[in-house]
This record gives sequence, structure tokens and C-alpha cells, in this order.
Amino acid sequence: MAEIDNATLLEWYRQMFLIRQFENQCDVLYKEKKITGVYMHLYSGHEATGVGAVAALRPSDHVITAYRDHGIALARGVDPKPLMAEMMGKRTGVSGGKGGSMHLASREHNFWGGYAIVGGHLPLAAGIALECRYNNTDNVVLCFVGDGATNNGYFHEAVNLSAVWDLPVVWLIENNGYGMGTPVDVASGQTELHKRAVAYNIKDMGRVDGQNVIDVYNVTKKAVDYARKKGPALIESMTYRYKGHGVSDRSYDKLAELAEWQQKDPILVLQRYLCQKDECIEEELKPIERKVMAEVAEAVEFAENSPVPAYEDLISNVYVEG
Amino acid sequence: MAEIDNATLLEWYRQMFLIRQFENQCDVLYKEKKITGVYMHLYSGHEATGVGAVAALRPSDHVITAYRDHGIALARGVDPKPLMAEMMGKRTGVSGGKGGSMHLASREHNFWGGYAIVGGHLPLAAGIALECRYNNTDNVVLCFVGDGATNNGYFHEAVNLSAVWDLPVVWLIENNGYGMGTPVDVASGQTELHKRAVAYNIKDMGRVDGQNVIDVYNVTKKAVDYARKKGPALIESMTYRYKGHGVSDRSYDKLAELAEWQQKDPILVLQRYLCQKDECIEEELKPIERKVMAEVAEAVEFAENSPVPAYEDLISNVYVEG
Amino acid sequence: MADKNIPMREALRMALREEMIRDESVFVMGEEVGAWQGTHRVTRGFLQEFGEKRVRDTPISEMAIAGAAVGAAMAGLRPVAEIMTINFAFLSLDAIINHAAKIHYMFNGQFKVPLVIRAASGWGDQATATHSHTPEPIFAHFPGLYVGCPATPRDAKGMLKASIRDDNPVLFTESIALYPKPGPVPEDEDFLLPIGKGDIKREGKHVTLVTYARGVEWSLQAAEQLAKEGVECEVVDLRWLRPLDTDLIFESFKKTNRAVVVEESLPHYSFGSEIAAQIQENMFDYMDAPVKRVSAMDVPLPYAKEIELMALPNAQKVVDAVREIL
Amino acid sequence: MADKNIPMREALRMALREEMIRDESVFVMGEEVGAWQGTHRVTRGFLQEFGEKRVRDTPISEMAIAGAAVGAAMAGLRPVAEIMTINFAFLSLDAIINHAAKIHYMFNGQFKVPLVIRAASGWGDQATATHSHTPEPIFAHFPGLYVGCPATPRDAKGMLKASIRDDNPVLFTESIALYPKPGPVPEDEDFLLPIGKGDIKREGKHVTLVTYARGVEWSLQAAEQLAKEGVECEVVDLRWLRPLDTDLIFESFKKTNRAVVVEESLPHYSFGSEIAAQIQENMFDYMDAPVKRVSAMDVPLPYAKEIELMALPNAQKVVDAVREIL
Ligand SMILES: Cc1ncc(C[n+]2csc(CCOP(=O)(O)OP(=O)(O)O)c2C)c(N)n1
Ligand SMILES: Cc1ncc(C[n+]2csc(CCOP(=O)(O)OP(=O)(O)O)c2C)c(N)n1
Ligand SMILES: [Mg+2]
Ligand SMILES: [Mg+2]
Repeated sequence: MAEIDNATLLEWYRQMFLIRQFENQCDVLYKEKKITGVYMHLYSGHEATGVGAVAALRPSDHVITAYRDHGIALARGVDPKPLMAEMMGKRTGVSGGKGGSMHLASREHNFWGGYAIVGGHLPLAAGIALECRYNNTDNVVLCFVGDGATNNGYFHEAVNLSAVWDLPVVWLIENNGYGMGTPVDVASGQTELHKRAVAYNIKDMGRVDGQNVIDVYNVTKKAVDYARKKGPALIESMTYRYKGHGVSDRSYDKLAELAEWQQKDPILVLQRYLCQKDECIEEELKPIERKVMAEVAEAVEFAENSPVPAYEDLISNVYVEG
Repeated sequence: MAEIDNATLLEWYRQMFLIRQFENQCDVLYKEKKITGVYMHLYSGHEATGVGAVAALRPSDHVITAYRDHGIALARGVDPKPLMAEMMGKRTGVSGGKGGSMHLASREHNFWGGYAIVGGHLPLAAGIALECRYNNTDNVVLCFVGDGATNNGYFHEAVNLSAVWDLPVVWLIENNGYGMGTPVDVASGQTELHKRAVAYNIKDMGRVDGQNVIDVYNVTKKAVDYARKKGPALIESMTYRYKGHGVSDRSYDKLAELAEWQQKDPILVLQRYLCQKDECIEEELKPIERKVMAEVAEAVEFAENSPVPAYEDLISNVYVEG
Repeated sequence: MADKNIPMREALRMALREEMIRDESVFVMGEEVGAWQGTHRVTRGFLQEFGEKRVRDTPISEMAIAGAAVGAAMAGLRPVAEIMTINFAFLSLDAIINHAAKIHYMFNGQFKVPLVIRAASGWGDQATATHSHTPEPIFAHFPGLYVGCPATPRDAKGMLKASIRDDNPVLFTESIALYPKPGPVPEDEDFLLPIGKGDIKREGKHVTLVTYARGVEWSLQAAEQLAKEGVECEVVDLRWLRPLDTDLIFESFKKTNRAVVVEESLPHYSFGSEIAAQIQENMFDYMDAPVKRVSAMDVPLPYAKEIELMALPNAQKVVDAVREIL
Repeated sequence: MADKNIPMREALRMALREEMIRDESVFVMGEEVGAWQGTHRVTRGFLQEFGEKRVRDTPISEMAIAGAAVGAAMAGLRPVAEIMTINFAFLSLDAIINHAAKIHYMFNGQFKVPLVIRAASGWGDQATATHSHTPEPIFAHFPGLYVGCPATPRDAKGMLKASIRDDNPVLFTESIALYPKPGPVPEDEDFLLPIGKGDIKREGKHVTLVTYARGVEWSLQAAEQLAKEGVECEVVDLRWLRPLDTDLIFESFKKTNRAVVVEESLPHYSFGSEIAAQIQENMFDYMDAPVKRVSAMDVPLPYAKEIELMALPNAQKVVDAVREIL
């Protein structure tokens, strides 16, 4: 592996910090009832997985994920303003206020969205990857999958289809230990989820430390290269959700477990690595953080000042007209 | 493995011969339009798999399969008369003429039926196995699965559930090389289907020669013992369908391939083994065959002379009354 | 025994708990029913009380949850399977329709399927397009299944207990919006409400409001408002979409000669369609006006609450519809 | 160009083939569409003509077939996915309703889903309970999807081509019993029939028969028979269950003041329900009699052909229903 230069690492730091701030802000806004609704699932704790994996892509490659999608959107470079507006159900939101937290998407970033039916986006990923092969575009699809989702029929059928059609998909399992309240070993006969690659005879990239953005990047890069040339690959990234399942989660966070994971907080891990590598770099972090804070504050302001959707929005886009 | 005595082997011979005759008779009756309808899938070629596997069960154990079910019903000891009557849609059929070829069942034999939605019976098998554990009955479920069916979401979800709940199920894949016209390697990323056990961390019993009734029996016996005590096991039995997919199949049989498989015809294989073992035994086979022929002829006669269902049958059993 | 004033979720919990105590073969299975205490708190405390054998957490496998419950029911158990929300039951449709609802018939009565599938249903609270379905009518389209949808805590208890004791498969949907709403519930452990019997929730003589589940609330509110103007609405809560208590509808209609159907569901090929069709077919000579339908708007549900609310039915829309046919 | 007299399966094949020739982004996928030449022979010769890239055999994975087709459509291709029979589309329901039909709306128009899902539908020929569904109405319940169901080879060609060229997801069902039936089909490669437009299949003035797909045949036969007695039926073939050409129904009804709905499907929460509801709601003052419904009987379909036939609709049942309201 070529060493990753400082500029890149600092950019990853910025992204991870941005995600963390964005999510903290969402948390606050939800408590203030400025973000409403029954579903919101934060990406806090997963930052290294999202940022490291997405960094391994070209802009023309494709990304798709489930409802825990804020961090992926940000890692893909989507502007926090329309993202935050979407969170607040505003007309200026990425999905016009019609999708909400679980359905962020940005076509221009080849970010195909968050999807709320567990496993439902997996065959979509296969279909998007089929277009890559069909039109010989040389692009790859990166599809995030929850550990819980791997027990759903969609996973089996979609991954198998990607295998028999040699589709350029990287299936990246974000193993955060739980699907809602259910631990992996209660839900999956096989708890080393990457081993499910055997069932489809696809490339097994093994487990990666999902708290280490560099590790995630390196493994995903290899997987992406493999997928581009050959076919599907499967990665299992070990991570943890800091804020429980979502706003519907009523304090099932295990505090001791949380504290343990926070020891290897993805932002901290990168910070430590950077400082070890280069003592002076610490000074560069503060301005990045300040800029991010300002950016998130602006996003909130933008969202708050945006109009809500109107009746015409309610009835538009049911069908493509014309 | 304890050696299997001649009486048992002769009984297996009888069963396999019965299945072959029954299926041949169905074929004839279909051509004569005495059996009608769009679906009928014959078990010819699979005899050793059905007979060997079912022989490994106790009467109190449970059997369930897909629509290619005639042979399993016969192996389980269901009387050919009501089976043939069901084929002809008669009131005296095992399912009262309402189920037909694809939905034979006999509750009293713990034969839970044939099911026509590919994969649909797999979670049923898990549910039946749950009852065994729930009521501590010490019974086991033997569930037959087609190779094609292993690519369906039902397979994944049901087998995984059997794993996390440690259910006493033996999943027996009848790999006859095709699902309708689709070869295994076109449909499955993993073509060694038994390896899918890894995805659930269940007992992988490997592949067995599905043409050899003794081998099938031995492997299934081990799997059944394992399932009874521990949890699910997976077997892949390699076999071949002599009559194509079913009556809807328009001559996609590959003749050379068929001829090759017929070299290791399950009935022939057992016959050869028996004769090698004991020269005199050949004489015992003929009377068995004659008896079977008479039995099948009787079954046809019974079916032909049975009444068809009436309006009251059409409207009964939609709901359990009372 | 006295009645207890409790929310619908507690009435359901009471029903389920009583049946589990009464009959060892009753058990619950589904996503988050155990350690998490049930997504909607209906199984709160069950894992602690009944243990892992009878309170079974499952993987996120809706096909297998429904299908395994069918198998367990065939084998003699009485599963109460929870599909977290009815939206995810789209993934169980085959297991419910082609298996649960067909097996008794297809094998000519050899097997019974005494199964209850519970699912939270309905929209509101910005759950968005994929998580906001109220599709009871599409399940009720098929014979072999019963479909029950209670509107009050009392009905919830009596109907759920009857469903569990019945030998047929029942899809039992619970309106999410009704879970917290309180009402009097009999403490009687044998309080059962017969499958297929509707209920007059308010008597009236001018217009019949035919509805079920959450529609009952909107209908009662509308009736209240209209009563002030001297218009007396009779609110017919069908309780069951299958079997359908058409007699109850017709009896009321004979008196009122006018009807509005109120449903939370989408407008087409739906509950309102069937009721309107039944009335015009059987009550033609009694009709003083066409049957009107108040349904959700024919759009996917959006996230933003302002426009989401526009799409939903409510009491005012019922009032307006009644006025149209007076 | 002259018409060609061909069976419906050939008309569908012609339509699909022309569109594949016309537009490189059109491709077919599904179980047995390639090497096996299509279960219903609609894709006969396609693999040979278009190759593996555009004629894609799939595993038995209905969730993934529908879902992958959605993804491919979002990405700019124009998939025509075949679900072998509509019964197996129960396993695709989530992909069709929660994905195909919602994505354009949910992401506010960022993605289009120009997808056609073809599925053989209907019962008869002893396919038994799980393989005999005609459930178009339950799919048409949901907005975001079009549902097309042709009754003749000509319509099949024009409707399928229009579906492929449209930018919305279309569920396109083909009555199994109609595949072999011949009829004249325009050879014109741009012969399109607009989505949502019904068709008068026979003019008449006494009774309107509202129907679609296989019901058209029964209706025409009934009309023939009744004509001998001087009763002139107008046969309205809606062609599309969504969008529904209600204008066409109302126009005809204004003339006849009487209607019978004819459907192959089950009777409740169905096509007949919606049409009857629409007529009484919008045509109340024109009604001389209630709208009658001829549907399949409310039972799962049995195997034995004698009783299977009893459960199915047919021309005689239509004649009887018409007589009831004359
Ligand atoms: C088909 C389906 N079943 C159930 C749910 C409810 N549900 C939403 S998220 C979730 C847990 C998913 O866990 P996992 O895949 O591990 O993702 P994570 O939340 O950990 O990111 C469940 C059960 C759903 N949305 N869709
Ligand atoms: C869900 C579903 N999809 C498709 C079909 C149509 N179909 C019937 S049998 C079959 C092939 C099954 O192959 P396999 O599982 O290998 O069993 P075999 O016929 O070889 O015994 C298919 C595709 C079906 N019945 N159910
Ligand atoms: Mg998880
Ligand atoms: Mg096979």
C-alpha cells in the first residue's frame, strides 16, 4: 500500500469531524423538535467506515446504503445545507422534504440514496452495477449493508445475483454488533459475516477494523479494484453505533460497551495517528474543526430559513409526467 | 457404519422400483389425458435420494418437500391408491383432489406435503422443527430442497433461522443439475451447494452420491442423528431427473447427459450391489417387481373408479369450521 | 369484574399475556419481541415472565417469520408472530397468502393453521412512503385468512383473544396511532369478541359511517360535530375486513339510506370500494344518495409533516363528505 | 402496413423484439427467458438474436429480479423483467410497491424507474391454489405504478410497447389463457396504445359490461348470446387498472344506465368493487339498477378440473348477471 499523504488524511479527518458534528446537531435539533418524525438513525461511531470506504471510489462510481445514511451522504461530498433541510422536511432538502432522514440522495454525486426497507436496496445495487457492465463504464457500486440486513432474503438473492452475473459491486457490511436490539449472534448462524462470501463464491475481503479509516480505505480500495476488473467482493467492517439504533431506541445502549468502543473512537484514532506521524499537525486540526462547526451552523440556519413543501409538492412526482 | 441387512436392502429396492413404476404410469396416464393439468414433475432418477434419506427417519420424524413429491410420498409409505387418485383429481385422493400432483400429503405418515412455491416450504420445515424442540419430542424434520431453490430468499432466511434456533432439521439438497432449464452454475455463485452451510455455521455433511441408496442412507442417518441432538445439518445429494423438469418441459433433456446418468441408475446400482453381494438374490427381485407392478395397476384402477369431487368439496375447508 | 382504563397497547398485552398463561402452546415470535420488549411495547416483560422458549426474537427475516409460524401452527403450536409493521409484511405476503391461507384447503383439511400474525399498521408521524401503508384490504382480498383490525382497547382485547383461540390464520393489524389511546377494558380472562362481528359505535338515523380501526375515531369526531347541527350519524365499526359483517351495514343503511365509508387506506381497490359496491348491490332500493368515500389521498406519503397531514383523512373530511350527501 | 393474424404470445414477442431492436437500453431478464426460450415462449429466439447481455437468465430469486430491475432502470437502462407467473410476484411485492413505485416520489424526482415487469396471470388448467392468482387489483391499489392487462393480441402489442417507452414502472400482466388466442396485429413498429386509455370492444345500448383482460372474452360471448334476445351489451375493456379510464365507463353508462363488471379475479376488495363504487358515486342519477359483479368464487382454486371450472367466471354467468338487472 502506498502511504497516504497528509492532505488526504486531513481531508478524511474533516469529513469524519463533519459527520460527527452534523449528527450531534441532528440530535440537538430532534430534542428541540425542529427535526421531527418517528425515524432518525445517526451515523456517530461509524465515521471511519463511511469515510474510508467512500474515499476508495472515483466520482463516477456509485454509492447506496440503508436508512443510516447521513454520514454516507456527507462522505460522498453532498452539501450539508440541503441535507439538513431534508432532515427538517424542507422544500430545499435533497429530496424536497419528501424523503426525510432515511431517504437522503443526490443523483449528481452518484449517491443513490438511503433506503428504509431492510435489505431492499441490495438488489438495487446489483441493478446499478449491471448498468456499469452493460454500458462498459468501468464504474463500481459500493453498497453498505447492516449486519442485521444480512439475514434477510434480499441479501441472499442480491449477492448471489451479483455473483452469477459478475457484477462490479463491493458489499460492505457495517457490523455494528446489533440490528435494533438484537446482537449479531442472536440473529446470524454465522457470526463472522464476511464468511458468507463462501455461499456465493465471491471474493472474501475478511474483517477490517471499522474504527480505523486508513484500514477501511485500504481494504475497500482493494475490493473496489477487484470488483472493477472481476466481480463482487464482500467486506465486514467492525464498528459501533454511539447513539443506539435511532430515535425510537429507548436506552438500550450498553454503557460499558459504549465506553470501550469510544476508546477506539474513529476520530481519536486518526488524530492519534496523525500526531504520532507529525507533531506539528495538531495545529492544523483546530482550524478544520472550526470551519466544520461553522459549516454545520450555516446548514442549520439554511434549513431553518427554508420553506416547507406545499400542496403541489405533495402531488408532484408520483409519476414522471410527459 | 453397521452393514445393512438384505431384508432392508430389498425393501429399498422395492420402494425404488415402486417409485419408478408409479412415475412411468403417471407418464402414460398423462399422455392418455387421464391425468390432466399443467403441472406434473416426476421423481424418476431421484429414487435413491428419496428412499435412502427417508429410510434414515423414525416414523415419528417429519418429512416435507417441494412439488416433485410423488417419490417422497411413496418412500414414506403412503398408499399408492390415494396418491394415484390425487393425481387424477379424485375425491379419494390424499388431498381430496384439491391439491393434485404438487400437493400430495399424508398427515398420518408425518408427510407434510409437497409445495409448489419454490422455497416456500423451507420456513414451514423450520416451524415444524420448532414444535419438536418446543415439546421436547426428540423428532427431526427432513426437508428436501431443489438446487434451484437454494438461490431463493426463503432458503437463506429459513436455514439461518434453523441455525440461530438450533432446530432439528436436515436440509437435503437434491442437486439434479437444473432448476427448470437453468444449470446450477448459471443460477448459483457457489456451485458446491453444501458449502452454503458456512453461511449459517451449520453442519456441512458434504456431497453424497445421490444414485447410491446406501450412501444416501448413511449420510442422512448421520445428519439426522446430529440434528436430533444438536441442530441443523445440510446435505447435497447429486442426482438427475430422467423426465425433464415436468410436463411443461418441452424436450430440453440432454440426451447424452441422460444416457450417462442412466449408467448409474439408482435401481441398477442397488441391483448390481445386491447381486455382487449375494448371487442368489436376483431371484428375489422378480417377485418384488411383479408385486409392485400389480400394486400400481391396482392403484390406477382404484383411481379410475373413484368419484370426482363435488360442489361441496369446492367450498369446504376454506376455513376450519366450528 | 370491573373494567380497567388502559391504552390499546396494554389491552393487547393483557390479551396476549392471558392467552399465554392459559395455553402453553401459545408463544410469540418476531423481531425485537423479547429483549427489546417489543417495538410497540405489546410484549413488554414477556421475556422475563415466559422465558426464551415462548418469547422468541428472530432475525430480520419476514419470509421466515411468517413461514416458520405457519409450520409451527400446522404442527400444533399456536404462534402469535409479530411483523414489526405491516409494511414489512409485503415480504411475508407469499407465506401469508400462498401458505397460511391455502394449506387447510389445498390438503383438504389435513392440516390446520391456528396462527395469528400481528402487525402495526397505518401512517402519520412522518414515517414516509415505504413505512406508511394501511394495506389491510389487499390481504382481505384472499379467502382462507381472517383479517381483524380493532378500533378500541376493549375490542383489541376481545378480538385478539378470539383470534388466538381460533383454528384459522388471522392477520391482526393494530393502528400505530391507537396504541397509546386509552379506554375501558374488561378484566375477564374469557372476554372474547366473535370473529366477523362488527359493532355499532354510535347510533344515529341520518347517515351511516362505515369504517374500521382508526377510521372509527375520525367518524366519531365527525358525528359529534354533525350532531350539533342536528345530523345524527350511525358509526358502524366493522372490526373485521374478513369475514365482513355486511348484515350490520345493511341494517343500519336501511334506517339511514345514506352512507360514507371512512378508511385510513388508499382510495382505490380498497375497503371503501368494497363497501360502496356491497351497498349499491344489496341496498339499491334504499339509497337516497351515492355512498361517499373518505380515504387517504392517492399519493405515497411524504416526510414533511405539513403535506403529510394534507394527505391523511380526518374528521373534517368526513364531515364534508356527509354534507355532500345530505 | 397490413395486419398480421397471430396469437397474443407472438404479438408480445413482436412488441418486445421491436423495442429491443429500436433501443439498445431495452433488455429482458427473468427465469428461463433465455436458453429455455421463455416459459410462455414470449422470448423465443431472443437469446440467439440478442445474446446473453440483453437476454439474461436469472436464478429463482423474485425479490432480486424485481429489485435489480429497479436499480438498472434507475441507472438508465430499460429493463423488461419477467416474473414467470404473477403468483411469484408476491415475493416481489416489496420491490415493486416500496421501491419501483415509490422511488421517483420519495427522492423528489431525482430518479426515474422506466421498468416493465411482465407476468403471466390467471387461472384454469388445474394450476391449483398457489398458482392460480389474478391479483392485478392489489397491485393497482398503490400509486406510483401503472398496471396494464391486455385482452387482445393487438392491444398486447400496442400496450407493451407504450409501457416500454414510458418512464414509469409498469406491471404488465398477460392472461395465460389468452397467450394462444390469435387476432390481427399491426406490423407498424411505432404502433402504440396510450397508457390509461380503455377501449370499447363492442357497442351496445342496454347494458355496459365493464371488464379487462380475459373478462373481455367472456363478456363478448355473453353479448353475442344476449344480442340474440335483443339485448345489446356495450363491452368496455379498460385495458389498464391504473390509470383507470373512468370517463369511458361513465360515457357508456350514461347511455345504458346498467352495468355488470366482469373479472377473472376474486370478488372482494377487487376490480369489481372499485368499478361498482365509481359508478354509484359518479353516475348515481343514471342508475336504473345496481351494478352487478361477476367474479371468480371466493375460494382457493382446487386441482380437480370439474370443481375448478365451477369456481371460474364464464359467459353464462355474465348472461345470468345481465338478466338480473334488465
Ligand atoms: C424489512 C424490514 N424489516 C424490519 C425493519 C425494521 N428495522 C429497521 S432498522 C432494523 C435493524 C437493522 O439492523 P442493521 O442491518 O444491523 O443496521 P443498523 O441499524 O445496525 O445500521 C430493523 C429491524 C425494516 N425497516 N425493514
Ligand atoms: C417462487 C417460485 N418461482 C418460480 C417458480 C417456477 N418454478 C417451478 S419449479 C422451478 C425450478 C425449481 O428447480 P429446483 O429447485 O432445482 O427443483 P427441481 O425441479 O430440479 O426438483 C421453477 C423456477 C415457482 N414455482 N416458485
Ligand atoms: Mg447493525
Ligand atoms: Mg433441480
